[in-house]
Amino acid sequence: MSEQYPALVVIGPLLCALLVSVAGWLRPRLCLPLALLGLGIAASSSTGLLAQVLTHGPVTYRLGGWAPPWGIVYHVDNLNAVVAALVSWVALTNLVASYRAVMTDYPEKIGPFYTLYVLSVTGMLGMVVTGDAFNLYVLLEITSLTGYALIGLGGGRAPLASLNYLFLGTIGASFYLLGVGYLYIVTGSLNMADLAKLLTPLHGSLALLAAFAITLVGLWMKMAFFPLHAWLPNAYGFAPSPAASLLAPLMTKVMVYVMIRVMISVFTVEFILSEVALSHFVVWLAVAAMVAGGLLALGQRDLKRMLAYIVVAEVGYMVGGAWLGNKLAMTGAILHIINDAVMTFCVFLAAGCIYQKTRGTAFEDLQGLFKKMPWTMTALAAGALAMIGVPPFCGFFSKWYLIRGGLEAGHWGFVGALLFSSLVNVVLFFRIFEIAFFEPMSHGHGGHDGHGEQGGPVALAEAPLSMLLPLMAAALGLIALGLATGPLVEKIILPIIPAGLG
Amino acid sequence: MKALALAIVVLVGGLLISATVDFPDWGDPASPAALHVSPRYIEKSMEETSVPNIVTSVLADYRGFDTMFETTVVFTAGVACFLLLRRREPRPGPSRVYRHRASGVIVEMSQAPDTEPAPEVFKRIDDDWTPHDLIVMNVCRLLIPFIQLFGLYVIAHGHHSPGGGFQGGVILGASVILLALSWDLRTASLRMKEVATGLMSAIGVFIYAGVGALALAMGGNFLDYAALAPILRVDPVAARSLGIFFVEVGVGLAVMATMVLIYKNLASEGRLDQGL
Amino acid sequence: MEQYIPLFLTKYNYWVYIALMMIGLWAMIAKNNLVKKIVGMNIFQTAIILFYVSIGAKYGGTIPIIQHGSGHGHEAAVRAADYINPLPHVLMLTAIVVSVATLGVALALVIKIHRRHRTLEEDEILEQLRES
Amino acid sequence: MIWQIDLAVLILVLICAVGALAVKDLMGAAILFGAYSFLMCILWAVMGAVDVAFTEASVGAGVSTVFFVAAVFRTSRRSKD
Repeated sequence: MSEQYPALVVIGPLLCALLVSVAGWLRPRLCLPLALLGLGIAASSSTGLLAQVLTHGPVTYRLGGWAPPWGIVYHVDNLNAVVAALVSWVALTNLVASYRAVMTDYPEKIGPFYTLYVLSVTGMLGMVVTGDAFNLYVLLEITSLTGYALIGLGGGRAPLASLNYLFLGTIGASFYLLGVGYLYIVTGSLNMADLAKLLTPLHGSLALLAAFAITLVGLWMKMAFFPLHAWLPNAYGFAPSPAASLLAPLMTKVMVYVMIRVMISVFTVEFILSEVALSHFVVWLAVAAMVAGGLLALGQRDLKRMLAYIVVAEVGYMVGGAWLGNKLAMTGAILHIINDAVMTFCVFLAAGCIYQKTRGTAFEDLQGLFKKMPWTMTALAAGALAMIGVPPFCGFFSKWYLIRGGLEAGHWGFVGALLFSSLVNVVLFFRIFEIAFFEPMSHGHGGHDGHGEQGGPVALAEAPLSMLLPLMAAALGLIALGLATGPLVEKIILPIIPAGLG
Repeated sequence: MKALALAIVVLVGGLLISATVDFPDWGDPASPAALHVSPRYIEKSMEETSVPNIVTSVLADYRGFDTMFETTVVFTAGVACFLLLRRREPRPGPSRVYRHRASGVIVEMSQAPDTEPAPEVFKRIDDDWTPHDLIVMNVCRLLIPFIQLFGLYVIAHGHHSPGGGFQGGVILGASVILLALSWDLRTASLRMKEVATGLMSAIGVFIYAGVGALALAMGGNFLDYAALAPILRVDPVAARSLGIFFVEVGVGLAVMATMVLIYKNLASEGRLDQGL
Repeated sequence: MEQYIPLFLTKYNYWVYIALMMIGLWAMIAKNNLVKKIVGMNIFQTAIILFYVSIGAKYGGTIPIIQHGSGHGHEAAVRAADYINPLPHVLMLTAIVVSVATLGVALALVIKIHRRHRTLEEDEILEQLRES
Repeated sequence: MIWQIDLAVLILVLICAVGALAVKDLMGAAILFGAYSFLMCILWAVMGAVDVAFTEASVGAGVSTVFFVAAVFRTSRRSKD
């Protein structure tokens, strides 16, 4: 069975998503168990796959039994395997955490909701393990379509935000498709490994450079890299919280993974190092992303939107690290994919817990929450400390690698922006804690009279246990990941950093 | 905004056009795309899958995994439309319009009755009233069976001629949509209920993925139809040909049901009571 | 001037697809009406499909369906140069289906937006949101 | 493939694309978009991509146009640009 793991990672959740859809029409109560089953298969087989890759080296799986480049293959090395395991475990935890919110908010539509949820995860996992450039596009579209629907489900401004995301996302995916077309016309192949071989003699040609530029712009649009980030704050800010805590941690990280995969496995490091002007430009864009993301986050008056802008800044960390062009920075970027997924998941899930109780995440809704929801706020604090980069938490270690990479490259702008962004995170989160900790419960805000007795003792109103336990797991995961940094880097990340990097 | 858009468009267009200089000429038989991967498909398709239409063999076999997810994309769109639009509360406004079948007189009931009047005497018509057109309705009624027959032919004959699951499925779906357009949405819904469309779209994709999983269970790789040869009692090449046929049927079913589902939700704003 | 004429004749297909794509992209960014943006999006996607199909075109090739009788081993073998490259066609079948799926979701979102704002003009919607 | 036919259809495609975006009535835009898809389908048939042309004829010119008409019918036909 173990040689079938790469297929099971994708097929398990796909088949279960279809069963969830059938159950949604006939027996809605079976939806959640089936969805859990699907993601459970994905999580266990991706963990098995990771173990297998670590012991036996990269795995290649031929779908339909056809050899590459004619058929589609899955090529799984350490990087894919670890990202696949990350995606499936985060999605599974979020599924457990979000079931209460789904039951209360969309009781009639749990069937379609869970179908799309599981399909979205299927698409992400497929994107992570695939070794075929066109197959990646199809899976990207599945993830995007489910994302549009899950975001557009929210009330208020959510449909408009989702439609804007759809427009920009379609432009992004189409640019990626066009880039693949440019590669296809000059090489005649779609398989990533085969492309890397065929592209080497073409280095320096204009068509290749154009293909690279278009592909990157397409991916950047999907990951909300700075000048192309306009869709993200609204989309994630107005999305229903179960969808936000699935998409915000995973979607951007998976796209950063795809970018790194395209950089090192299709265009190869030699090509990227030869385009000095381009990589310089991209690192400066990343600097702009960190600074702008931080500054825009300062202007927000809503927890979810503030977190969405922090995601924009975090994307800058990873893209900048990937483009600095040395081993330390690349290690930092890959490590940050893992860490940032868990950190973002933790804070968005905490925001979801708060929303579940207060029905709002504007700053005035947060008053007195430390007394009302002590556990949730502790987890939020853990996420915040990780995002700021305080040592026992995982965020510190990836930032440490990134800063060392920046110093080695002599790029002071990048180092400065990273420190600046961490400082902004300090301000942002301490402002939240000040509101949640010190300010009294009712304040007579504008029309908010009749808010309860003035200054009375605040009753404990913690989120339900089904949300709290996954949240605690995520918060503990932050520390565990931080403590496991050493083996993670040694065993998993270093072997896949291409030797060509300085 | 317009100036920005123009700047972006000129920039991207300039980049794309300048890169065409390095491209092979249009229609060049010696271009890399014509020489690297595709010759194998053309030369071996008959031998390996016994399917003369190379597009079908590449679509459903060599790159069958893409096609499975392509079907999933369609399924996703159907579920997404349902999730976004479907709502149960009835249309506001109490009045309903009926046509007396025998005389053709139109009656508007300002107070909606609790029970519908006998359907064989009174026929309910949409609020957006269109004249009762005998020619359109009967011509469409006559045409629809033939359209459906053609759709089935396209699905089944995809091995030998252009066509296959997608095209056939869309044609079958279009026949139901034509019924909804020429008669009304309620008539079409009687023929194909909402639950049926939802289930069929899931089952269609399930047939595709299930054939793949069956191959996996039989000891081959996922979607390796040749592994089905022992169950089908044929040689591996014929098993590939049959496997392609099975998945095409699945694709056709899923696409037909999804097209109908999307149309119904769009045309009735998710109420499924009356269409265009 | 004269050296550009052969260049035009061998590449004009690519140029038209770029022109179409830019029309679509421009509409997606600059148009104010949401349905118009969706029309632009579809034009944009179709232009990319056109590009792929032109990659597959081959002078001297026929449609990629093997004539009956050939390719069965005994008779003359099938020659790749006689048939148009089928791979781009396969990819584009997928792309067409993806574009219709995106269209369906986009129109569903438009109807949902119209339900709430009673208009399809982006500036009017933004104005309503600013007032509220 | 006769390049004169190809070029003529390409120009018609461009005209339909611009027309679909320029016309003020959204129903008109939907119909022009259908015409655009159909011309595309002819273009692909000329290039020998019969399967793609078949799909575009059924999906692009057929079902897509119906979806557009349905959505426009349920929202509004008015467009300022």
